[in-house]
Amino acid sequence: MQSETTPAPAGKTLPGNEAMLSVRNMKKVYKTDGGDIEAVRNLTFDLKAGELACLVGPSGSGKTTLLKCIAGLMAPTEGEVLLDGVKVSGPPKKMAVVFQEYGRSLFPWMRVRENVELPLKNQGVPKAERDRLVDDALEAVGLAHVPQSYPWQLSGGMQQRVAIARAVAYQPEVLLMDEPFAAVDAQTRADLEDLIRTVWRKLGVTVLFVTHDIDESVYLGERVIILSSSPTVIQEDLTIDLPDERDQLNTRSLPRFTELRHHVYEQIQLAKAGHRPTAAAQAGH
Amino acid sequence: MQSETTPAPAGKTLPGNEAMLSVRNMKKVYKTDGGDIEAVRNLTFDLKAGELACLVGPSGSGKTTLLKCIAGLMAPTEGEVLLDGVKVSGPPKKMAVVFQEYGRSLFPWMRVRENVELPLKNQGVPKAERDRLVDDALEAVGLAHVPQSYPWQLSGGMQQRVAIARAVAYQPEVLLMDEPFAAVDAQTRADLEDLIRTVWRKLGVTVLFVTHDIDESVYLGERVIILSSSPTVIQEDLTIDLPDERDQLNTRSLPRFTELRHHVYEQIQLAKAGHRPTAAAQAGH
Amino acid sequence: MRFLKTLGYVLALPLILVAIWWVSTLGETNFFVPTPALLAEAFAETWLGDRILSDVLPSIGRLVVGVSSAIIFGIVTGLLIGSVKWLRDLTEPVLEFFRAIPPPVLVPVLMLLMGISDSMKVVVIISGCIWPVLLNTIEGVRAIDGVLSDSAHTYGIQGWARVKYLVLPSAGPQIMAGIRQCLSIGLILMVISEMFASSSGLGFAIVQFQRSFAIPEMWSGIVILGLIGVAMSFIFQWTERRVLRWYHGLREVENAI
Amino acid sequence: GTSPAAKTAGEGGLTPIKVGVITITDAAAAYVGVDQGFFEEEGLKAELVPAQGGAAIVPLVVSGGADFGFSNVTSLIIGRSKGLPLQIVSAGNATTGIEGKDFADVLVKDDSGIEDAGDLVHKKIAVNTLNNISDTTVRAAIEAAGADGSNVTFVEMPFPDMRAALAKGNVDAVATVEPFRSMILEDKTHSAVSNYAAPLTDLMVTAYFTSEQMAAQKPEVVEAFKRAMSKSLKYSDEHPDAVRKILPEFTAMDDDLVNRIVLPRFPSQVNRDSVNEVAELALKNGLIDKLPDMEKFVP
Amino acid sequence: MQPLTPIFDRHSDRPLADEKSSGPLPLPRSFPGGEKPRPGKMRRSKKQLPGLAGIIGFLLLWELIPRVGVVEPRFLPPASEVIAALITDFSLTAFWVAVGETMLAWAIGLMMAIVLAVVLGFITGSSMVLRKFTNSTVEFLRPIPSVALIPLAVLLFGVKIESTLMLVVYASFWQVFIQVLYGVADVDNVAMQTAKSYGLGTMARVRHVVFPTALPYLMTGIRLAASVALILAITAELVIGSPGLGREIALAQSGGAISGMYALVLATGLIGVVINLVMRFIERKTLSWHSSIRSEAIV
Ligand SMILES: Nc1ncnc2c1ncn2[C@@H]1O[C@H](COP(=O)(O)OP(=O)(O)OP(=O)(O)O)[C@@H](O)[C@H]1O
Ligand SMILES: Nc1ncnc2c1ncn2[C@@H]1O[C@H](COP(=O)(O)OP(=O)(O)OP(=O)(O)O)[C@@H](O)[C@H]1O
Ligand SMILES: O=C([O-])O
Ligand SMILES: [Mg+2]
Ligand SMILES: [Mg+2]
Repeated sequence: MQSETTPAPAGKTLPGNEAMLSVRNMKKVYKTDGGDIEAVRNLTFDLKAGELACLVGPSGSGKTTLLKCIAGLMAPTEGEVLLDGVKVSGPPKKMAVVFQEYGRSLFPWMRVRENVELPLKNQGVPKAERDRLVDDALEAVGLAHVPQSYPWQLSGGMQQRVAIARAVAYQPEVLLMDEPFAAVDAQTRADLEDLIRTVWRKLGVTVLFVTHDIDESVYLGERVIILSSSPTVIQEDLTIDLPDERDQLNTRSLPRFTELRHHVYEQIQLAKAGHRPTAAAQAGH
Repeated sequence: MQSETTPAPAGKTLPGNEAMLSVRNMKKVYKTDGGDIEAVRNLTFDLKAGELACLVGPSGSGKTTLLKCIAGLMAPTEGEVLLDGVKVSGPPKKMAVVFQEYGRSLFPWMRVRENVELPLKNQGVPKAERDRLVDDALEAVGLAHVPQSYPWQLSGGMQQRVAIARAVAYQPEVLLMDEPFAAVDAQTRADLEDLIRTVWRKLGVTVLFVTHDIDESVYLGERVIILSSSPTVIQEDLTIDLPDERDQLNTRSLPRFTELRHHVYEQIQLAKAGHRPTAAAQAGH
Repeated sequence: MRFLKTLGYVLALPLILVAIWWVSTLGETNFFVPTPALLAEAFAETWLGDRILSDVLPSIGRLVVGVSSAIIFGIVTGLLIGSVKWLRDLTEPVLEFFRAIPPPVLVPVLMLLMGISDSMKVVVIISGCIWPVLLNTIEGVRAIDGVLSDSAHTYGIQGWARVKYLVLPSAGPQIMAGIRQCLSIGLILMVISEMFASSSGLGFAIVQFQRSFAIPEMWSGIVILGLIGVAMSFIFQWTERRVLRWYHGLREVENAI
Repeated sequence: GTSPAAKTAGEGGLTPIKVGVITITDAAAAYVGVDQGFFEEEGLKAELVPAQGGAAIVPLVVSGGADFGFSNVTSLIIGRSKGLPLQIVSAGNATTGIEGKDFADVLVKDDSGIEDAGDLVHKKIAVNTLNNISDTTVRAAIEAAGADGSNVTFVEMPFPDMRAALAKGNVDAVATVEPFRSMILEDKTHSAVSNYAAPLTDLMVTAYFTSEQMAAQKPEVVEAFKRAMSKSLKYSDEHPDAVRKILPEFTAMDDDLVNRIVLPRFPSQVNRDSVNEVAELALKNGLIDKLPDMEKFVP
Repeated sequence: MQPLTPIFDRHSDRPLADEKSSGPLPLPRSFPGGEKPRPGKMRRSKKQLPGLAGIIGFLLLWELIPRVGVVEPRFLPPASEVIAALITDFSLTAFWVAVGETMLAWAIGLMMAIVLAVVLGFITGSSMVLRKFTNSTVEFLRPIPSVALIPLAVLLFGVKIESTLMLVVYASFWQVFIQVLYGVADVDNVAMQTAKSYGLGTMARVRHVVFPTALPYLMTGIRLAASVALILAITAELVIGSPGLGREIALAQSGGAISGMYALVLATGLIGVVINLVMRFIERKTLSWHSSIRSEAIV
């Protein structure tokens, strides 16, 4: 069903049951009174269990759309999303999402602590453990001092960190994050990047991380999936062959880091300029 | 009225009537049921007409608070804000603000075009000129193709660009922007940075620009005001002595650019670590 | 097809309820609870004649005037009271006082002040059905998002422009909830207003039937009330879908699962 | 439903009964009867349940929520003709029959130029219930005066509101009863006609009633009630002071008013002729389609 | 004989000890525990000042209307006279008994209506299909006046509090129900999606997301229902004749006690004002997070 000018764009796929998360020929069309909007044309890629992948792409390229489909909050128009081989048809268990609209994703009627605690409480996690998890998460995002504030009494960056703390405390198996550090300062951002990598390594969680910061995508991910502009296909699925141990100073000064970030930057510029990949132009570089 | 451990921290001030915007000993305390929160302790600085200053500081340091006080949306607890020598006691004329919570600052019942057009219409700008201004602004932020969408049909980054377009089309004399590029991709961000500089130079508008991106603050500003962590004072008021003509490739590769960004980075790290400036440590470096 | 589906939704539950009613009145007969057949017969006899002109139409006329005045007056006052804090503090106790006065004791006072006239009846209708609009408007105005309000403020959108572009649309959903309540309360008060000093009208007829033990006729009058209620509400919901198009779009996208 | 009266005899072997009454002068005899112990003499323990008119009392009696009720005769005739199983068991009250000295009057302002029933043509008259005893008798009175009874406008208005309506000129005349009659007469008003006394003879205005079911199931209780009421009515008729004494207990009249009002008569027997006459008037005015079966209605 | 509580017998006043000085209707304290320092109290009482001014203005207007002769004082007595009558009422046990009866019917009826409406409203509101399915029936039933249901109520329950309750519940149910429907529809998508993605089940979502969102609508609904319930409680007493303030009003009217009647109406309005104060207090506690409350706290 592909038009001839846009060949099947695909990210890396895995054989059989190795994939934790599979996105297969996903297409999403929004129906509006002004006509249909084809946000995502065709996406196919797999994530194996415990992988940390970053998703980059121009503004409006369908990253949020993709995340919502994976989270089972929206049904794709065509194609499917499989989690552990099972088709996603509603929010799966043990998945945490940090939404781009962090402000609206916090419950204004709950205090910071209650916001972070709610999913755990809902899961029936015993009080003592819950307290520990919540305290640790708030500590980790640097908000141990405001547990009794309401979200709307916090600055933008603080609100965003509450949303991150909630996801981290939940100890999910799959973690979807939509530009989770957009509102925090550079130093906090660096700290949070390291937090995510620590959590990822400790819990073995599968992470899909949307970011606009190219350095961040390269620093964080084992893989960077670059989306074309809308209607979206995969521009490139890039493996980040940096050492597993990363730290802000050394990793970022590696020549390979600079190479990779240049490559990503170029691809995004291409994507923005409307360039679309050919069927052949797949896989690593 | 200063405590002895925190000497009067002050940014650059100007004599007499040279200042367009003066912030004088501004203090802001939020009253909550859990006690008072001293967000801003003491801020003093001037902006001269047509200046472009960037404001950086740790998350929660009171940048948004400061902007709201300048915009006349909140009264400072102590001290005052003067605009053209007149004390600000309500939103001044010809001031545009891009809010950090961009999603909530757009009118969901108006289409994109109507959102951008509204302030102009309200000002009584004639239809023809209004159309031109709106078209230009939407074109400039790359949203010429969605004038008939509602804001909630747009992606996060697109919404943010609508808010920017609204501010630009308004042709204000003073422009306050609170992390206006947080939700857009790297390439778009670069384009928007250049847009702001172009608008600034063309209209001679006075700009105060909050950002977390250190490179951005150095690239954009003639001055970078660095805030300490809360309760906030000015950590440093830094003049950016880069050439006036800037472009993304050349300016960013100047050695002086790298020096400056390093300096800002260090200062923010100090600020985050809780270090506070001494009275002496003022002015350029 | 879509029309049939809508029709199904509209008729299904009423038909089920009528069936239940029919079955449960099969055996015994209670004077005060007629059978569906008896009611249908009474309905046809009573209303499918010149009563439509003499009783129903004048009542509907007063109803329309009363309800529209209440809506307009409620929104305007609500906007004022909702936006001006001191005005709210000043007026709230007095309004609450009036809200608690039952129409049957208010009517004689109004009769004193206004005499026996159609306008008195209209005032009775207004006096009862303005409250949901007023309260909902006040609360809707108070609930405006802070960031949105700040945006309007900084762009110098004030006064009437603020009302038109910010306050009304933002409070729209809540105002609509109030209007919806207002319609049915207006209908109830139309009946009550005709219980005093009148000699015609739908409410008058219902009360007369009740007093003269014409029970099937009385219920048939109530059925008319219900049908008017349904008709008004459908017109209202149709309008609402258009006025609040953005709102329904905003709330309903992405509810695919 | 079955009334508890037959089965459960209260303390002292008394059968409890409930009587739905309206708290107006007309129902005074029942209160006097309870006060004087006439019901206990007949083995009944009567509880008077105050209610606000026929809309509440008739369903109350029909459903067995009360054993007996008090209502105006016209309403009972209408109910009966619509198929309600109502039976009159006792008189309630009746007109004094004396023009200008009855408990009901059509009052007009002194300066209205209305002097008698004939002058009421083309006028607007307030009655407390339309299509009932007041408007039919007023119309009959107008016709008796040789004028066109169909040429008046009646509007419905609660008794308490009539005084103000007349004073303000909202209506030309008010068909009122005691104690409102006495209050309105304090203003510059006079009677155009005593509508209960004039057009009909010896009008029985109200009656006590029960349901056919009750009458069939517990004839002995009904008989006892009839006897007790008969005694109460007779006593009340003969002892107006006892009536005046009891009125403040169930109405809000003050002593002065109580002493000024004109009391109705309390006939101890049901006046079947009057019932007939009222029924015919109702038929003539289109309130009912056919006359009730008097044998069953007033056995 | 059951105590025939007429309009609390003015002749045998039994003043309640210190009723006036202790304040019969204590205003709610706006802060819990009352241990907040004086400034808080000062601010609170200062906040009530404009409201007091509004009331005084209204009373002045009321005083003037009869005094300058817009209406005659005997039909609408000046405020001072009515207040005097009300103060007399305050010292009567029967008044408080009547208030108690009315408030009991009000409280039980309102509670039942709220619980029913909240449960049914949340169920109906959360399902598009259910909402469409019930729409026409709901719209048909809503405009049916409670007063038209009186015969049915009396038939089912007699002249008892249950009848009043049925009318109260029927009328106030819809106020809450419709508000809940709109409130449920107001849920923010992102908040809802957050709850879904964190595995909150239907009940948990209702409790943690839908309910708080609908709460402001619900509060408005409850405030509307509270006064409708009061109105219906009093109207039902007025029309059916069951005990309470409404019956006292009817009695006062029929006894021509105009000031007494208005005193009771004034009492009714005051109850409404007190109910609102309580509602506002609850609102400040439960909606402190809502922009309607917090925006005022900041300014
Ligand atoms: N509710 C909606 N109705 C209609 N169109 C929509 C809706 N949501 C998103 N879109 C469109 O789908 C496209 C992709 O949007 P999406 O939010 O997924 O982008 P994104 O990659 O997350 O962008 P950003 O980086 O700016 O957040 C955009 O063109 C947007 O206009
Ligand atoms: N409405 C409020 N009530 C109470 N405290 C508040 C309120 N708004 C802000 N604060 C507090 O004031 C401080 C400064 O907040 P502000 O939003 O100005 O920070 P910011 O510099 O804009 O941070 P960010 O970069 O994260 O947006 C924070 O500690 C915050 O918790
Ligand atoms: O339902 C009412 O009768 O108000
Ligand atoms: Mg997005
Ligand atoms: Mg901020």
